[in-house]
Amino acid sequence: MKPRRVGPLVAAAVLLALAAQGAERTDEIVVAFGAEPQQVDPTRSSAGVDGYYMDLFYENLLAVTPDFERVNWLAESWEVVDDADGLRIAVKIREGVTFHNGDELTAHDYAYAFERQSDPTSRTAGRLRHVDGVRVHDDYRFDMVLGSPDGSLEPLNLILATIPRKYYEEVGDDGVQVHPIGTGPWKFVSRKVREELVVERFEDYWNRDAMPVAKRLRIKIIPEDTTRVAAFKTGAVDWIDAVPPAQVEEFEATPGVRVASLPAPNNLYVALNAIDAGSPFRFPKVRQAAAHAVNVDDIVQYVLYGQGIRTAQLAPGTLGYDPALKPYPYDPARARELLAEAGYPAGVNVNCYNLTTPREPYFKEVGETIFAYLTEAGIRCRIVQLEYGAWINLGRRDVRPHMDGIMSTMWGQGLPGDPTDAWSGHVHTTGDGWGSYSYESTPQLDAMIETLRTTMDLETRTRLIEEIARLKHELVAGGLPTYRPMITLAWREGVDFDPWPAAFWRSMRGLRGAEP
Amino acid sequence: MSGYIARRLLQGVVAIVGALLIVFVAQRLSGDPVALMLPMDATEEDFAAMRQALGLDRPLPAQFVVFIANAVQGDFGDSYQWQAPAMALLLERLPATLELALAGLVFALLLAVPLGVISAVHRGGVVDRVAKIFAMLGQAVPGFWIGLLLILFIAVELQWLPAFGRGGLANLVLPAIALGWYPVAAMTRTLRSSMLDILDSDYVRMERAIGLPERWIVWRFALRNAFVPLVTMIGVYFANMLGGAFVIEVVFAWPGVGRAVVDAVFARDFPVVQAGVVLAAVVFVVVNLIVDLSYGFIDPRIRHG
Amino acid sequence: MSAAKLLAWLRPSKRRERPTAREMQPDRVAEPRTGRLEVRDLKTHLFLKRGVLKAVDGVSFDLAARETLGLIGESGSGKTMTGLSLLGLPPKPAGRIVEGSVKLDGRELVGLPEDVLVDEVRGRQIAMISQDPMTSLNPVFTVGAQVAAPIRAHGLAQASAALGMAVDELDRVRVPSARERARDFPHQFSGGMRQRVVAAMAIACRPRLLIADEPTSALDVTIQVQFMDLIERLQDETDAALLFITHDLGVAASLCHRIAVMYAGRIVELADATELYAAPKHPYSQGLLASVPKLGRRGERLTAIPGNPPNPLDLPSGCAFHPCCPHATEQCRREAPPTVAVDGSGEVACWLHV
Amino acid sequence: MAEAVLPRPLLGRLLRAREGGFPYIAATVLALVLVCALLGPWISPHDAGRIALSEAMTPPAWLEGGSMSHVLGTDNLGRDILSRIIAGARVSANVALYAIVLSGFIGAVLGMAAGYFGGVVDALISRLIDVQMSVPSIPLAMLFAAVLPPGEAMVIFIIVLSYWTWYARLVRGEVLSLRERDFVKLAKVAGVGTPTVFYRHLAPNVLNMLLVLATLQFGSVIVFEAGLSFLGLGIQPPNVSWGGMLADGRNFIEVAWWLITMPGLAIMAACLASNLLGDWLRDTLDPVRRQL
Repeated sequence: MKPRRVGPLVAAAVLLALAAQGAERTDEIVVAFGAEPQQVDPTRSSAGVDGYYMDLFYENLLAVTPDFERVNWLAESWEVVDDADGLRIAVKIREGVTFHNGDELTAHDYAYAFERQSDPTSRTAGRLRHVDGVRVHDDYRFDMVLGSPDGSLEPLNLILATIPRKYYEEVGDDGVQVHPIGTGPWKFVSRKVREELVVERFEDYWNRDAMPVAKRLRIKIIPEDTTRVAAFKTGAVDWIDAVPPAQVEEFEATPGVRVASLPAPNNLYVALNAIDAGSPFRFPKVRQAAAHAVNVDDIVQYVLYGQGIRTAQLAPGTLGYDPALKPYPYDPARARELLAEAGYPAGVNVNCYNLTTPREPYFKEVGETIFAYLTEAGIRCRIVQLEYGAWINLGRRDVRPHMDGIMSTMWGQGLPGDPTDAWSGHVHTTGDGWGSYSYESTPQLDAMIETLRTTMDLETRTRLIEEIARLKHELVAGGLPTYRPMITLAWREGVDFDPWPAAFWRSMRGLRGAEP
Repeated sequence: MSGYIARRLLQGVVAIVGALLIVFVAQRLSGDPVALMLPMDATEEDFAAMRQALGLDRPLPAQFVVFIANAVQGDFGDSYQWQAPAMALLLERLPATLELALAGLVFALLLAVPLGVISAVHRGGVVDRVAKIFAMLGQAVPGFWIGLLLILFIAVELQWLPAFGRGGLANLVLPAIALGWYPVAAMTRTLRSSMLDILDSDYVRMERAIGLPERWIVWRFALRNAFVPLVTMIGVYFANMLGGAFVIEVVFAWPGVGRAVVDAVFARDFPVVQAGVVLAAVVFVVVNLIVDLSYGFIDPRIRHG
Repeated sequence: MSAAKLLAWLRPSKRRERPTAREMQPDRVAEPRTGRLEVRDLKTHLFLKRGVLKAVDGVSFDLAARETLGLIGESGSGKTMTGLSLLGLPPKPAGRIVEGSVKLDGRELVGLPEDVLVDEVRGRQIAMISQDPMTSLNPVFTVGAQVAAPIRAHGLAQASAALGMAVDELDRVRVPSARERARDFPHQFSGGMRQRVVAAMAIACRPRLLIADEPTSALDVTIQVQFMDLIERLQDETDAALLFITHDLGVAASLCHRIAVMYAGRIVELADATELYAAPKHPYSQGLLASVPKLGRRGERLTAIPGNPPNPLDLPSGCAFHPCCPHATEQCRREAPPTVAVDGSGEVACWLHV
Repeated sequence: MAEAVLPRPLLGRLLRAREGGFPYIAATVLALVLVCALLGPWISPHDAGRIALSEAMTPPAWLEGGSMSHVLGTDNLGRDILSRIIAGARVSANVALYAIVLSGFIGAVLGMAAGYFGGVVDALISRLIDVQMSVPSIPLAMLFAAVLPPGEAMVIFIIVLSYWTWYARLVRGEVLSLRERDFVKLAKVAGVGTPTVFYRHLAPNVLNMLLVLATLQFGSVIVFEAGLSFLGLGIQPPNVSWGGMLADGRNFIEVAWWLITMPGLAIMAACLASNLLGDWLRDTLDPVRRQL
């Protein structure tokens, strides 16, 4: 006797039928990000990824155009003044700019932003160490009073965040996290952490030229590459970031799909411990050997499918970028020679710490490959995988365990970049710049970086950066630069997207709804 | 029955306290627990303040008492990543995870019940053999792999079902299959063997002898008996489902507890990890309690016993 | 104690007469019930890994309405298998009816399709009361539902009406306060009460033939007696024929009109109860009777028979009983005896009587 | 009821014959895994860690563009997949063996103690089992992954932590019933010391069941390890594990299906084999409890 139950079959059929309906389109555009910020308060920013949302809501005094040109944005004008009143940056802001809640932006808001950002609990406090305070003249004019010259402020777009003081004081820190308010092109609508963020166009946005076209954005958070790509292919989302490099070619060949590969705001390098007494990397020759040992070009070509820009020191678009500076050529024989000259004819054994963050495409594989090349040339790696949290602990100074060998790492800066802050961190012996920590101690470089830090004249700065880069390159000091990753965005035809480089694309200004 | 419930409740409480102890011990394993709780650029003062706040300057048993006292109130500290109470963050996501686990269970039952019953009725038949192979494969193939293949074929190639996220019923199908995949095997086999016993029992012989149709006997009378051992399994496998859901959530971008905890592990957001483990234990204990109580509805001997 | 004395003691003072027509409950079945069962040369074999077990090996007998036939023999002699074969329910997957005919009111049952057997025969025309009341009821359903199940299955009534009829049936088998108890589960009943429930299930659709398979072997002696009374009355009330399977000679004697003695899958002797007890013809029957101790004694293996019971998978040649038979001859070893009529209504399968 | 041998189609009879017989294929697969584990470096065609970028993503030999020097193809770094599967067998077998032996040992000792002594000991151990069982193993693994250095030792630790309860429960139940058997009672009455009773009477009886469970769990441990590695919490490169290969390959599932298929198949084969062999062992050692 055959059981005649069809219940399960019917249920399955119903499920399938429901599924077939698919997502319905409205005039909102659905986009997918691979990562999500933890902060939506620009005065509490702690990691690069925080910019993902902040760029939607907040703006700075200065901004960068798609052509890497720095322009005044909320600042109508600014200048460095050094007179009887002391050294300061005098800023005049635009009039008639309103926050999403209707409050007008005034100079007092910047004084409040400084108060928050210079608080020791804020991660930006270090970047403001040369700024003594903000002096407000009237609603639209204020001075950033400098204790000593600081050349890194301009590249940071004058660093001060544009936040509504009244609102902040009203709702407190928690309130800001729940509902961020800025002057930016997008207004916060709703957010489900780890799921989605919904924003809509800010109709009273001051800059008509940079007004978004789309009415609403629904931003999905999909960290898993495969899943994000699948969401795009099934039409559930119209725009994704971080197309896996291996699939860029396929995306490019897909009709109806547009892609743009842009330089990401990160510079990758391999940190070498050049300070410990027992470390072989104290010797420049060993560091040079390492530089000769790794075939970064092949890594970019094969591991990254071309999605990377080889760097000798700095990447194009960074202040002081010197096209004449060429990377060390891949030459394992020369590497072995150099090792022998340094007194290690039998090679060396080192611990190699591999960061396995999903934040940069194939970062883990790149690390493995680099370490394999090094091993081949006699710098024999004992690979230790580090996920992000452990990596941060290892990188943290004066916290055990100590980074005693080689570590894959990165430093980031917007575009156009300026290395001052980063080099203060990982090239200067005791520097307290943003980002990575230093395993380097070269007095000459220390002196040059200190000078750079306090130089505000652009021309001088550029020359100084070039000089430092050359010396750094020659000594392979402060680590071995490898490449700047490219990030590939994809969107479907019918969605009009104008990709701005650098972090800017995540402000999604260039995103327009399709013409009907 | 009420004595039984009380005993089970007590066992549940003991289990949860045990889980808390494990969490507490794990925290000590790391050396300085504060190092895990503070962001990378915390200062020495931050460390001292945190130590004092957590009572880490006190002896261990006292610390455990404080830990338990806080835990009972659901306080595992703030997530440093999200600057919000860790448990609250997870509780927000609990419905999503339960929904997924439940869907996985429903899928597993939808497949296991017919397979198990038909295998038992037609022992050695085609279905039995297919089910046997299926069961073996089910246990040998990781669910997340199935998940990836499902995304690839069903969602991307065929475009039948959405690939990711939480939403309508359609969004549930693929993750539920990936999650329910594993228990199908065990459930089918349990059901099959208990059905075999039952179909060979005196009362089924009696039911046959008085002319009840085989369809009734199998699907109405015997199946209900066979559910008793199956329900036990559901309790056991729910733990696996919860654990499995942690992995499947990552694959399908499911906004549940598991994904939050995985993220927290990588960010060294220890309060969230702790809260996640305790939450999993609590859910497991509660589910098993419900399962135990539901025996009564299936098997009257327990209800009256 | 002599056999005659024993018999006198065993038998109820009033020897049961052949059933007379008596007023009945309004019959649920419209067709006339004569309930004549004719079994001819029935063979049910079990195909096991180790070989073929001829559990029923050519059984023939007749049974009239309101008549009670006792089927006695040791365990393994094929009694239960005979009962199951009548229902078309040899144990699966090993068992199969390989030969023979079972006719109820002239209708051939062997070879009927399974669904016809289910719809029209089992429970409806033939029902069985199984051995162990403790395990014969489904533990997770109320007894009401279980008694109602055959009524619903055979289309005699729908859900709630069937439940009402089930209560009537429970009443009929003397379950006290049946209406309330119908909602109880089997584990809330005593063994004797459970057996009554089983009986209620069996008679719920008024079968013409009731097979009772050692229905009292698991019960206490006092309960046994009560239950036997109940069976008798049920049979009277429903005019059914009764095939009573037992190894308990005492019980059989008190209840049955005729008795068939089974050995190794065959009926070796069939006779009126009185005749059989008075003068058993087959040596096996003689041994059996000689060994009867007293009422209620549950002896599985009756001690007076010499030798071991035969290996069912490897039966001796000729007459299966010959290795244990005091009168065995060369012919017994070579050739199975035919069944022959002997004086009176009896028949016997033994070379001594050919 | 006894098994039936109704006349069956020839194929059916063949299958049945094999069902009861020794599972040659399964045993071969498991033996292969063990051989790879022992002789890996000597039989593998390439160094499992050797990166050859220009040979990246070579498809398996039977596909267009494949080459015989990489029979199962290469991964995104040009590493030979066959060699990596062989190397992975070593790690998988290592983890599985250590984890199973340790959890089996701990579980058996605690289970025997609980079953044999009963009373407070039993209550304590049983509660411990309850506690352990009520913390699902994946979240537990995450907890320890957050505090312990990742790697083989951690994976083994976590597996032991989650798996010992299976052995403990099984052994406890068995000992509980053995304890009531005559030969154990006699031994006790005769004044045989507890260790001897354990060693001579309980251990051998329990050993069979342990062997069956251990064989069955071999595959389950491999799958568990793959899950951990998939989350990035398991075996860490440069050590190769099948789970890790799956995790690495999942980003390329649409580009190079073999990256994820080959290790997936290896897991499947090893796990299936261990299940089949375990079933056979159970049927052979303990035919009474076939339905277990």
